[in-house]
Amino acid sequence: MSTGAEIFQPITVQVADIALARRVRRRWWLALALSGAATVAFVATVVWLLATGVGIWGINIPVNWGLAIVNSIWWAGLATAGTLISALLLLVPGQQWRSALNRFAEAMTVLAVAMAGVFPILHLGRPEAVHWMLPLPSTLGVWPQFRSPLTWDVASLLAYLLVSLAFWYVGMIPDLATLRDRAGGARRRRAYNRLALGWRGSALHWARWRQAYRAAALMAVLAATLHSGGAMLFAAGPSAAWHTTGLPPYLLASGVFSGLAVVLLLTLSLRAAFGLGAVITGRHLDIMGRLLLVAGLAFLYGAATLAFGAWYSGDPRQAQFLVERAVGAHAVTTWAAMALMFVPLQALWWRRARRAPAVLAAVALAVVPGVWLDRYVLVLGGLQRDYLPSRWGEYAPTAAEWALFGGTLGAFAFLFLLFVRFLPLVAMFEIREATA
Amino acid sequence: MNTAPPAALLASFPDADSLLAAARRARQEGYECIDGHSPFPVDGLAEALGFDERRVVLLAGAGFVGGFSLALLAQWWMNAVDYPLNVGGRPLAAWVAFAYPAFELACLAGAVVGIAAMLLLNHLPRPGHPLLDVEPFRRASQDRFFLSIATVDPRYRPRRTEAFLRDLGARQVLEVPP
Amino acid sequence: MVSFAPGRDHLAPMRAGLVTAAKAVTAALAVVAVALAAAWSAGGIPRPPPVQPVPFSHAHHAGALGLDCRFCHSDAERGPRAGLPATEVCMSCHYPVEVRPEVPALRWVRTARLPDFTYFDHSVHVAAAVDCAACHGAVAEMAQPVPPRPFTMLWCLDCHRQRAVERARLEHCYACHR
Amino acid sequence: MPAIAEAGALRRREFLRGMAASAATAALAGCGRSPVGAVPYVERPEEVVPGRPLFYATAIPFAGFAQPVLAETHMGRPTKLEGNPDHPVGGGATDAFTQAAVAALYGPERSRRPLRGGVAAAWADFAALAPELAGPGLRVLTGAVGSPTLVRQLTALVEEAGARWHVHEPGLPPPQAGRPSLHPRLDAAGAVVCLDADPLGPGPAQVAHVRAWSAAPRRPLFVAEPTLSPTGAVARRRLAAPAGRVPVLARALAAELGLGQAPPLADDEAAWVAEAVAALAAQPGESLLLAGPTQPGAIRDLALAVNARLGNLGRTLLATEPVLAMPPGGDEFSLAALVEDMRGGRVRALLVLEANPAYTQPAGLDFAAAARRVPWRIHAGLCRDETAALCHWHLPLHHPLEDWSDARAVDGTAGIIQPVTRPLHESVSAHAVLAALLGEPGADPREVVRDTWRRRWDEDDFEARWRRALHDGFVADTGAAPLTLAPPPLPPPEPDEVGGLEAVFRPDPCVWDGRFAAVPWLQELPKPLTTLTWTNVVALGAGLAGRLGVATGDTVEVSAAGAAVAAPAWIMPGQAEASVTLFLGYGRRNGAGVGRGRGYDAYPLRPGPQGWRVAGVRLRRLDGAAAPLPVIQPHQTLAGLDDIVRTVAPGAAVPPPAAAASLYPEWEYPGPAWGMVIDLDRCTGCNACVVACQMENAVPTVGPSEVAKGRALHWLRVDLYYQERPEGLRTYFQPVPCMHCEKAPCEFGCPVNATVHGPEGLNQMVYNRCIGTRTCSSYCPYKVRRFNFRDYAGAMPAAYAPLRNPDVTVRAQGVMEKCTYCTQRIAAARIEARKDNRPIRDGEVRTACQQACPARAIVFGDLADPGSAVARARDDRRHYGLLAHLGTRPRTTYLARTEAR
Repeated sequence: MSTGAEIFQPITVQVADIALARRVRRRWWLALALSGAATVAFVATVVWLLATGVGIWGINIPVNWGLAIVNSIWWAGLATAGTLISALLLLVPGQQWRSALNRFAEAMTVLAVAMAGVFPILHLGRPEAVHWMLPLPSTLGVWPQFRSPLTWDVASLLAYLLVSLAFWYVGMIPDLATLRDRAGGARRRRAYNRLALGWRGSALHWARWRQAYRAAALMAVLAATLHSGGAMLFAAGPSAAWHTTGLPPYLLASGVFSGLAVVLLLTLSLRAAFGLGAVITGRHLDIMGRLLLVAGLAFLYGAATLAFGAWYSGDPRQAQFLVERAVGAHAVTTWAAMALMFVPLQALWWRRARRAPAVLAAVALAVVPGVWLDRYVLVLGGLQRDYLPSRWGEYAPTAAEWALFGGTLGAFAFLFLLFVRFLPLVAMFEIREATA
Repeated sequence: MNTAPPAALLASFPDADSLLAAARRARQEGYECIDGHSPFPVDGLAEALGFDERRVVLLAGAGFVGGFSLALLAQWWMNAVDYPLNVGGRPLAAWVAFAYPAFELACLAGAVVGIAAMLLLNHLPRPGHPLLDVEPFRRASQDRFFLSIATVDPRYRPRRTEAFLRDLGARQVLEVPP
Repeated sequence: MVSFAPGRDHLAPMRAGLVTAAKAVTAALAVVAVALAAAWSAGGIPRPPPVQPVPFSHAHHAGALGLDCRFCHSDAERGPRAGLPATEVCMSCHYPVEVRPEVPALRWVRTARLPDFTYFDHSVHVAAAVDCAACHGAVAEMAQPVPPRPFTMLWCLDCHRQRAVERARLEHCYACHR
Repeated sequence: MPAIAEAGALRRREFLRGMAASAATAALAGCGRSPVGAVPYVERPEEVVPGRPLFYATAIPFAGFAQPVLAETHMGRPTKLEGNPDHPVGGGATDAFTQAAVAALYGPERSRRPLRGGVAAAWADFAALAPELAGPGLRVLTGAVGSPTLVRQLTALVEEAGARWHVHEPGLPPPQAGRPSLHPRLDAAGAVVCLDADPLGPGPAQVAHVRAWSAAPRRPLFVAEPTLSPTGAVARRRLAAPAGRVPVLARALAAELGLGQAPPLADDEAAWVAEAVAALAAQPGESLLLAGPTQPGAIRDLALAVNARLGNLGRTLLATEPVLAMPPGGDEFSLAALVEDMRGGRVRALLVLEANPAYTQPAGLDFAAAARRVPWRIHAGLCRDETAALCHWHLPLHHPLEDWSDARAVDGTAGIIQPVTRPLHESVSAHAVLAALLGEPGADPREVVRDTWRRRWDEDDFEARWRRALHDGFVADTGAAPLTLAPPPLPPPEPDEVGGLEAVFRPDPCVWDGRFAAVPWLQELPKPLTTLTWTNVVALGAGLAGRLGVATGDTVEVSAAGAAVAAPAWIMPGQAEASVTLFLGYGRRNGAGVGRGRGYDAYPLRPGPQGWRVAGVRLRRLDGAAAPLPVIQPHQTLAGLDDIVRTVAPGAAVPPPAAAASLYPEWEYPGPAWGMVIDLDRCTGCNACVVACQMENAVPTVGPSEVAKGRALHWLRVDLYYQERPEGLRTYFQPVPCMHCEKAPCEFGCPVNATVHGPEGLNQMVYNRCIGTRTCSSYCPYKVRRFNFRDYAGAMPAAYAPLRNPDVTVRAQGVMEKCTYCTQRIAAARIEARKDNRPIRDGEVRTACQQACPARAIVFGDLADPGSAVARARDDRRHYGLLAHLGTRPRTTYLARTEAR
C-alpha cells in the first residue's frame, strides 16, 4: 500500500518550497521592481489629486463620473470570479477541481476588491469628509442616507472585502502550518506558527474549521452576488441608459467573465513560472476554458437582452442610447470591446485550443481589456446623452486619471507578487484530501 | 530521557485509513482523552472520536440573522426616527432600500461570527502547544497521521497503552514531554 | 470526549492580556463618551472670558441695574444681529450732554460666535419668545459673560424639535443653512 | 425703499467713512467664519439695521440712456441692482448689462488714481491746470449724452469757452441733430414687421420693448434680417435677407401699399412680403413697420411713410423731441471731423470723456496718429483703456453708483443718480472735471446737479421736489415732449445693391461695443443665439461654409477694402447666405481686465463710425486646426424629441400627461408650496435672468477653459434649440432652473443627506454637508446641478469679494450647488411673516430671475394658494411639466410655446 509520504510529499515540497525557498529568482525581483515603481507613481498621483482636487480630471457636467467609476466597477467585477471559483465551487458537492486554483483566485479577489474600493474615495469632491458615509454619531446629528445606492455600495464593498479576506485567510491556516513545519530557521518557523495560529491539525479543529469555512464561503457568494459590481449605483438612477433590472445580472456576468480571464492568466503564468504542471493539469486548463466560454456566452446573452429591451421598450431615449453606442462618439470603443470580448473567445469551442496555454492566454488577454472598454461605454453612455439634448456633453480622460488606473494595476501586481513569494499559493491540504 | 511522566503518547500512522481504524479501536477500548492529527480533514475521524456538534454553523446563522435585523433596525432609527427627512418623496421607513446594506452586513456578520466561534471553540490561536515541540509531529501537517492519548486519561497505563498503540499498527510511538 | 490540551499554554497570558486590554479600551471609551456627553449637556468646556477694551460688567448693568438686554442690543428685535450698542448709547447714561467727551470707536472681542455656514436671525427668535438666556446663559449673573455651551447643530436642533408646532417646520436644513 | 432725506444721505456717507473697518469685515462675513473683532458705531444712523439690506433709487447710464434701478446695499456696499418698479420705463425689470453694472463697480480693472504721463498725480494738479486748457482750442469727445447736467455743462463749455463738443457712440446710431426720437409702441401694435430691425435685442431700449411686447407675445411678427436676432428668433415668419437686400424688400412692401414702384423679387421674398403686407393692412392704425437703425436713412424714411399711410403715426409709432442731446450741426461734430482737425493741428487740448475712440474707431481713421499732434490730451473714464494710453492725463471717473448725476430714460423721463457707496478709489465725477474746465475747480458734483434742477424748478419747493426725485428715482412728468410727424416725402429709389458677399456689424450681445469686456459675468454670459462665451466669431451661413469647406471653429480671414481680420468661424442657423456677421467689442488691448486680448477686433473693417455694412467682402479659410470654442451648449437641436419644448396651436391645449402612478407615499406640504411657471411664449432669451441669478447668489465665473470643459456654473441656464421646419427656422428659448422635483432623484442618490426636501417643497442643497459624490447630478434628468470642480469662488479676483451677497453661502471646492429658488429671499419673507404672525403674501417673495425678467415670463409663488399668480398660471391650457413622464413631479413647470402652423 502507498503511504502518505509517497502521495503527499511531492505536492507539499513543490508548493511549500516556493514560499520557503532561500534564494529568489531574478524574474521575481524584476517584476516586483516594476510593479513597485507603478505603485509609487500611484501614491504620488493620489497625493497630487488630494492636494488639487478632482478638477485635474476630465470630468464635467454631464459626465461627472469618469475613469474612476469605470475602474471601480471593473475591479469589482474581476473580484466576483475569484469568489465564484473558490467559494461557490466549494459549496458544490463532490468536486475537487477548484483545489489547484482557489487560493490565488481568492488572493486576486481580495486585492481586486481593495482596488475597487480605492476609487470611490478618490473621486469625492471632499475626500476628507468620506467618513460622513458611515453612521458615526456627531454633534451634527445627521446620519447617512440609506436609500442611496451609494450607501449600499459602501456597505457591500466593505462587507465583500472583509468577508473574502476572512475566507481567504481561514482557508490558508492549515497550509501556513505546513510552511511552519517545513520552515528552516527558527524565526520563520515562529512567524509562520503565529500566522497559522498554532494549528496542529486536530480532528476536532478540522471539523469545526470545515463548518466555519463553508459558512464563510456561503457568505462570500451571497455578498458577491448582491454587490454585482456596484450595478445598483447605475440601475437605481433614472438615466434611460441604466434604469433597467437587467443591469445587475449584466454587470455580474461580465464581471465573472473578465475575472475568469484574469484567473486564467494568473494560472498560466504561475504554472509556467513554478512548473506546477503536475498540480495544475491540462484538465484544469480545459475546464477553465469551458468556464470562460460559458461566462462569455452568458454575458453575450445579457448584452443582447439589454439591447432588445431597450429597443422593445419603445422609449425613444433608450433606443437613442443604443444608437449612440453603436454609431455615436464612442462607437469605436463599443465595437472594439465587442470584438475583443467575443471574437477570440470562439476558439475555445475546440478542445485542443482549450488545452493550449498560448491560445488560452491570447483569449484571456483580449477579454480583460474588452470588458474594461465595455464598462467605459456603459458609464459614459448613461451620462453624456441624458434626457435633455441641451446638456449633452463629451468627456476625455486626463493623464491623472490614466495614472491612477495604471497605478492600481501596479499596486495589484505588487501585492500579488508578495503573496506568491511568502504565502502558500496552492491549497496543499485540499490536494492531499483530493489525492487521498 | 527525562523522568517526569509524559503529557501524552503519540502514535504515528502512514495513512488516513489506519488512523481512522486506530481511532475507532481506541474509542472501543474506552479511551477518552484522545485526538487525531492529520494533514487534511479526514472524513469521519472527528465523529469517530465522538465529535458531534453544529455550534459553529448555528452561531454563523445567528450572526447572519442578528446582523441583518440589527442593521435594518439601525437604518430605520437613523433615517426614520432620529432625524426624519423627506428624501425625494420616498418613504421614511424604506425597508426595501434598507434591506440591501442590511443583507451585505448580515453576510459580514455571519462570516465573522462563524470564524470567531471556530477559533474560540478550538482554543485557537495557541502557537505554544507542546505537540509542536515534538520533532516528528512536524509531519502531521504534511504526510503523517497521528493519534494522541493523554496521560490524564483514566484508562491510561504507561506500558499497556503504549503496547495497545503499537498493535494498532503505529509506525512509532512517542512521548509528548509535559 | 475531551480534546488533548495539557497545562502548558504559552498563549494563556497573551489571551488574558488581550481580554484585559479590550476591557481597558472599552472602559476608556465609555469614560470619554460620558465626559463628552457631560460636556455637551453642561455646555462644553467653558472658555475663559477674553480681555475687553473697557471693563464692562454685564452683571452690573443687566443684573444690578436690571437693564433689559434690548436696551443696548436693540437690533435683536429688528434684525438678524443683536448688535452692539453705539458708544453714544453708553454716553447717554454716563455723561450729561454738555460734558460728553469725544470717544473713539470701541473694538470688542466676540464671545458668542455663530458657527460657520449657518444663518441666525435674532429678531424671529425674540418674536418667538425665546429667552436670551436660552442661548447666552445667565448673563445677568456674569460680569464677563461667555456662552455657557458651544453652539452645536444638535443643540440648536434640540430646541427646534421641541418648540416647533410641527417638527419638520424647523428641523429642515434651510431653517439655518442656505 | 426708505425715503432718503438730504441729511440722511449726508449722514450715510459719514458713517460709511466710519464703517470702513466693519464694511471690510462684513465683506468677509459671507465666507462663513465670523470675525473676531466687533466695532460698533459711535453714532448710529436710524435706517441701518445690521444684516438687513437698504435700497436706494438711482440709475445706471447706458449709451446715454438711464436704466432706472434700486440699489441693494449691505452695510454700505452695493451687492445687487433691481429695476425701479415705479419708473415709467421697464416696470421693475432690467437687462443683463444693468444687472452686471454692480460688478463693474468693484472691477479690479478700474484705475485707482489720477495719472499724469503714466505716473500717479493729484486731482488738484489737474484742477489747477484745467482753466488754461479751456478755450477755442479745447475739444471734448463724449459718447451719447442724455444727462441734463452734462448737457448744461457741455453747452456752457461750448458757448462760454468756445470749445467744441464731438460725439462718438459706436454701438448705436446717434440721432441726427434736430430729428425727433421715434418710440415704437409694441404693446399697441397688433402686427409688427421688422426690416433688419431688432427691437427685442440688446440695447438701451430692450427692457422697454420686451416688456411692451410681452403684453401679448403671440401677435404676428414678421422679420427680414441678414443675421438671426432675438426679434427674428421669436418671429412668426422670418426671412433671411442680406442687409443690402432689405431696401428692396422695403420698397416692395411700400409698393404693395401703394407707395412707389415694386422692384422684382425672388419667390420666397415675394411670399414673405405678401404675408407681411397682409398682416399690416389687416389692422391699419394698429400695425407697425420698423426699419432698423442699421439701415440707410432713406429706408427709415420709407418705413415712416408706410406707417403714415397705414395711419400708425401717433398710435403705434410716437415721435418726441430728441431724448439724447447732440451738438448742433451734425457731421461737423463727428469723430471724423475731430480727427481731421487734430491732424490739421487745430486742436490744442482734447478731453475724452467716457469714450474710447482709439479702440472703437472705424477703418482708415488713424485716431492715435492724429491725437499725437494735440499738445494736451486728457482722458476721463473708469479704466485706463486704449485711449487713456494715448493721453497725458488720465482721470479716473466715479462709477455711477459712487457719483452724483442725472440722466434720461429711453422715454425721456429724467432721474437723479445718487451715490449709494463711498468712492472706492481716488476717482472724480465727470461733472467735477467739466466744472474744473469751466473754472470752478472745487465744485461739488451734487451741487452741480442741484443747480441744473434749481433752474428748472422754482426755488420755494425745490428741496421737496429734490427729495421726492431722490426717493422715487425719477422726476415725474419729464417724459420727452411728443411731436406730430408730417409724413416724410417718399425717398427716391436707390439703385439696387449688386450681389456678392457683404459683412454686417453688430454690437456683441454680451460686451456690447467693448465697454463691458472687463466684466467676467458678461464675458461668461452665453450669447443668446450661440451660447458662446468669452470670445466673438464670424457668423456665416451653412451654404457658404459648405462652399468654402469651413467648419465651426475653423479660422477664416474676412477682408474688405484692404483691411482684413482673422477670426473663428461659426455656422449660424438662419444666416443670410450672402452675408457674414462680425461682432464688435472684442480684441481689446488696454484696460479691459479679463477681456484683454480675447476674440478679434472687428472695428478695423468697419466702413465708418456708424457703418453697419460693408459690401464686396472676401472670405477664405486659413490653415490650422479648429480651435475649441468655449460654448455652453454644444448641441442645439432637439434630436427629434418632442417632449422638451412643447408647442401648441393658438388656443390649443397641451394634452394632459397620463397620471404618473407612484409607489411612494404622498407627502404633506403644509404652508406655502413654492413653485415656478415659465412662459415659453414670453421668453426672448435676453439673459437678464441669468446674470440676475449670478449676482443674487454670488455665482462665480469659471473662465473660458473650464467652460470649454463643460464646467460652467450658471444656476439658471437658457436652453437654446434650433429646428428646421417647412415654414422656416424655429428658435426656442427654454430657461431651466432647478425643477425642485417633489420626487427628486437627486435626493435619494445622496449618501449623506446633503440634498433633501424641505417642508415647503424646496429641493434643499446643503453645501457644508456635501462631500461631492456627484451622484445627485448623475441622477438629475435636467442636469441643473453645478459642481465646484475647482475653487472657483476663491479664484475670483479679491476685488469682487464685497460683491458677494452676505445672505448666501460661498461654495467651497468639491461641493455641488444649484438653484435654490433664492431661498435667502424666502427666508427673509418667512421671518417677517412669522414676526407679525401672518402668512406670506403672494408676490412677497420674488426670485432674482423673476424680478429681472422684462418679459414677465417667470411667475413664482405659493401653489397651495389657489389665488396666487403661479397657481393660476398652472391652470393655463398650455401648462406642462418638463419630462413629467419620469414621475419627478417638478415644481418648476412651463407654458407651451404657441405656434401658428
